[in-house]
Amino acid sequence: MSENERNAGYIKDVENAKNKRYKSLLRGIVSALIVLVSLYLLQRLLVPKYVDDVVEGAFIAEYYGEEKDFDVIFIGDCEVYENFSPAMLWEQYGINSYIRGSAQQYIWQSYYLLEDTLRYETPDVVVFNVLSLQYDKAQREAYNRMTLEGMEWSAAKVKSILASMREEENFLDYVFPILRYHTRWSGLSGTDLEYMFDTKPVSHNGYYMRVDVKAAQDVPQGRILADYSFGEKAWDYLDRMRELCAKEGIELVLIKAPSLYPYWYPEWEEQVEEYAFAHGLRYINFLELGEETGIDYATDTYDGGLHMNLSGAEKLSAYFGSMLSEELGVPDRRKETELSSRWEEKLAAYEAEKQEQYRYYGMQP
Amino acid sequence: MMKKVYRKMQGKRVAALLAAAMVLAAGCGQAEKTVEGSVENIQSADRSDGTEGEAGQAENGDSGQDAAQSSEVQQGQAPEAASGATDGYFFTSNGVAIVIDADAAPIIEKLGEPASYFEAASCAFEGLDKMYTYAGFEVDTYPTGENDYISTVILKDDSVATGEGVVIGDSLEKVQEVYPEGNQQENGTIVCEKGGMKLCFIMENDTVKAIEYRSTVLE
Amino acid sequence: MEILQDLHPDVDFETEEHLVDDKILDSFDIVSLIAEINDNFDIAITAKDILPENFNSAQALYELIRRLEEEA
Amino acid sequence: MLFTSYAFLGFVAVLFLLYYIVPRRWQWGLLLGASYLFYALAGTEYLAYILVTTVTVYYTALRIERNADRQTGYLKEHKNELTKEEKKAYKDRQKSIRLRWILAGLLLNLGILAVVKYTNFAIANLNGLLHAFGKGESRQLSFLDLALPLGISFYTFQALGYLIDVYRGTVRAQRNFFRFALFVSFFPQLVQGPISRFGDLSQTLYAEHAFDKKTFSFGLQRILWGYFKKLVIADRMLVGVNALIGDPEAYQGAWVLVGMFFYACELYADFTGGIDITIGIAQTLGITLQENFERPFFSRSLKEYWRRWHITMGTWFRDYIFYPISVCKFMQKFNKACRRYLGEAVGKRLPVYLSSFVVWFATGIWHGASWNFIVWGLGNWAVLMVSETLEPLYDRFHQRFGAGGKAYRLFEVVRTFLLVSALRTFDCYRSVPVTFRMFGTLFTARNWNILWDGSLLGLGLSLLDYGILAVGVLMLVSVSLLQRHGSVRERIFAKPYPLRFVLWYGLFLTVLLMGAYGVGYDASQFIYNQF
Repeated sequence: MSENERNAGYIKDVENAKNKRYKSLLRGIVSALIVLVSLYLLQRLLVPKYVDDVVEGAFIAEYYGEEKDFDVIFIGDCEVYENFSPAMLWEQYGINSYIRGSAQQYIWQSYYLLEDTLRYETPDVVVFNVLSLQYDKAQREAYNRMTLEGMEWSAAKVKSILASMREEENFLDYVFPILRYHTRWSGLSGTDLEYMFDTKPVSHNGYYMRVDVKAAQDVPQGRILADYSFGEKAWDYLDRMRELCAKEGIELVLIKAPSLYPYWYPEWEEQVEEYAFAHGLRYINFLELGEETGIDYATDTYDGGLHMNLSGAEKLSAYFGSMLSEELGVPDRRKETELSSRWEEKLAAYEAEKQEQYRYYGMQP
Repeated sequence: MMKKVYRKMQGKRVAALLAAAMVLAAGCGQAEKTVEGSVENIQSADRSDGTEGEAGQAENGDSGQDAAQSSEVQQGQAPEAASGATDGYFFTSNGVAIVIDADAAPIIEKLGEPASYFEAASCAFEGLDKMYTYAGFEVDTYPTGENDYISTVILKDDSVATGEGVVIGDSLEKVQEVYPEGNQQENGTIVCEKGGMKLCFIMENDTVKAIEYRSTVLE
Repeated sequence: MEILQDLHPDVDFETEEHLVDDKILDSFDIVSLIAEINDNFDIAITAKDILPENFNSAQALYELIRRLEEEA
Repeated sequence: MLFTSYAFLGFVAVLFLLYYIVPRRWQWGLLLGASYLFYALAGTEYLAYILVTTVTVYYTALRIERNADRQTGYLKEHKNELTKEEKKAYKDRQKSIRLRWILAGLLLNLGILAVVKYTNFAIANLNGLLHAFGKGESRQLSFLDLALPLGISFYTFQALGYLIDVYRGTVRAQRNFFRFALFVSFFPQLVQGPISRFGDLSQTLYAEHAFDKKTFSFGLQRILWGYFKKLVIADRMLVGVNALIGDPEAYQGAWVLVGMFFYACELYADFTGGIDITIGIAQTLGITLQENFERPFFSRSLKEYWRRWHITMGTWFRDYIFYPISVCKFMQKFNKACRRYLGEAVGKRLPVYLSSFVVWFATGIWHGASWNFIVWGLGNWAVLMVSETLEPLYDRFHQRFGAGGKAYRLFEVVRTFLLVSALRTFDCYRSVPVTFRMFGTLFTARNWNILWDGSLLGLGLSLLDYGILAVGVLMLVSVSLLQRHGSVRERIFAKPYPLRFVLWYGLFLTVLLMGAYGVGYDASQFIYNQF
């Protein structure tokens, strides 16, 4: 073998080795891509879509698609998202409002939702419903999920997750929801495919509409508790909420919605009144304002006194709206053309769902 | 010389990195630890609930076989609703035993027409918690699958007594005498845990103010 | 050798070299074997001598016995 | 940290990364740190226990070896001056010193094990006795509240095995204390074994390991397979097992058979899966651990089964308990006496039976401090002895009927499986009377229809779950069948890359999607799975 041939062979070997390395690198990259893309698709497929069954899980996320310049923001549990109608507030008073409510939203979650909201806008008024003061720790993982998953990633979300997690939960399950929902493959339906990437609106500025009626009767008294004082954590977050609002120049309004159940104890009422008085906050207990609002528990609730139906929510909104504009000076913005045209569309959707529900429940509007 | 020092430095840096990473990994471990803690609790509960000698002695995850059982304990919390028998306390009204976590339908049927009935939808979920009020007591249920199970029995006045004869208005001493295993908690409530349920006496000024039988499945 | 043959009449101990590794001799066999050898040769095979390499073949076993006889 | 927690995966991932970044001579030090961190995370209060064992065994082994070395040196030096008798006397003297050391080491460490593991068992039995003799409630002793340190049975046995090996002179003592500490605490095997021998493990444990792609990926593959067994099969089956043993009154007759089968599969998948994870982790670190299983359910007899199930425990008991007892002087004498008075046939067997009784009693109580485990161990012993005694009969039977064909072998395998599973029910029901009663119901309940009338779906497992389990078990069986002809991973490795990728990624997705883990599988959450 001549020197040249040997060199050629050597070069060939080097090239082969190079080729091999190149090939295996390429192989690695392609494999990794396949893994990542397929895992992402799987995750999108497996997470619950909250579009037709349990729509409450979709509320929190809907906010991010909005033009965010609201004057009034509601935060809290079902006692806000079923009891106030932003559409009504707009129609009657020109108040541009949004409800950041979710099922059994705990007070620390409300607080972090407020922090989250302030990343985008600073409203004039924040309305918080005080029922959740009774909870000092998360009661159920499912509720945590519905509130937290919809949030966009931010420090507020991370803090909210850490404050909410129950013993059996894991932070990683929030980062990669596929770990939490991996068993859902056996229960997938067409909607999971249909709404894999987009979603459809399920609320009206955070309001959950129900038009059916179930009169309240036999609502039980609360059972006797050993201890009626609210927990430390709850108070702490109320303090933080108050301080944050004060810092940002936001008027914080505390309310108790007129739901008859869960029972609102006089001992609780006392504590909230004291707190509101001590810090000069406005506190409105709608349970005591039956006459002023005109709530009729025979016609204005859809589940026997727990939540308002459309009729109840509109009555409450009419009353609360006048208070907002007259006493708190929330502006009437109906003259803003761009905003008006946005609301034009929203009102149309609101009306359409109303009709649809009347038809569904076989009722006369 | 320089080189050696540099290497040493590098060594230190690696060590720091190592420590940091380990702490990181350890941090993730936190949540886990509490889970293990709860396993222990369940086991000790097991031991105290009166099972004889051998059964209560199960050790955790030590020998190979037990690796299986440690996870078993963890998941072994499924509701024992299936069978009617219970080791726990229960309330009896007119000869009907109202057992916590038992299938509600037959019991409610035997109890007859309630004085009042209320159902509470929970936010966002299907299924209803139901409350039946009778003379002197209330029975609450929770849904699982197709059926409802008893979650709570609340004694409302002194016309009814616990199976062991305590009524509302009795003194702290009497409760402690009848239920020596009862644990008094910070807020004064005396809790007797037995057979996967809790019997609670809510106290005020050392007198019984309310009595509740509670399921622990939902906690 | 006779002892071995007694234990497993079907095995050719002359040539077999993996008695233990191939699981022809199990622990019971080994124990009875030791009892017999200790008895016949008046030596003491102890637990520490029970290693596969000592029992894998008749030859190895023979060497073990010789070594122990020397030591005694 | 459970193997199935995210924290553990994170821990291992960080360790892998660091392991191949740090200078190689640090690798074993890193492992030691990781092992102690792992142990501390289980509970810092346990650290004292493992440290005491490590220190005492380390020191005792050194003393013993120094003595042995001195003896050799002395004899060599004075080779020509000493008479044979003097030599022997000197040897015996030294030997008794060593014996005292090892006894101290053994007693101390077994004592710790006994106290933490068996005190409450002893108290319970004592109370039972007191009660039986009518001393009443007043004299009842209260239980000690001792926490059982993680893996204490495993690391104690591993350390004592080393001590005995040093005493016998089969291994040299480890002089570096920290290296020895790693041998005792090596974290993957801390929880459930295998019980390694120093002679085996030390060969790879302290070595410097360069990253090798193939070894590493083989390790990962084994870990994945382990998780498949554990999460997809064992933990899913556990739901059914719990339902069955949770309410023995409700599940009698044919249910007992169902439970037997479920528990056998669950235990196999869980335990071998866990060992796969352990060995896999060690392999990714370049460390070779002893295999602990050799397709045990293919065994044709109980004896063979015990050679192939939990091998490292079996050999430990054999080498450190069975052999020493069997060949000790007393036994030899006993052997002779038996043969003289009872005749060759019986006399030869009796001593062996006696020493294996001790071994099986120990095996039983090692598994757990309760009577059901002891009965289980002795049950195994009884079956083994009976079949040993009847072996000549079997042989004749086999010869007469030419049994040796495939069908007969299959019959033997099935028989062994049933026997093992039946014995296992003692540790499943955890109570001896309940187990016997349940077996009784096999003949009285007559509820065979539950096998096909849909009752099986009432155990908390859906039809889909049964489907997954069936496919999973089938996979286990086929992989075991393939393993008879060599490594399955090697075989897959020989296939083209895309195929390999699909295979392993498919297995990963199976674990990810069908594994019984996370909040969705938490039993208390089952009720509310309403999404």
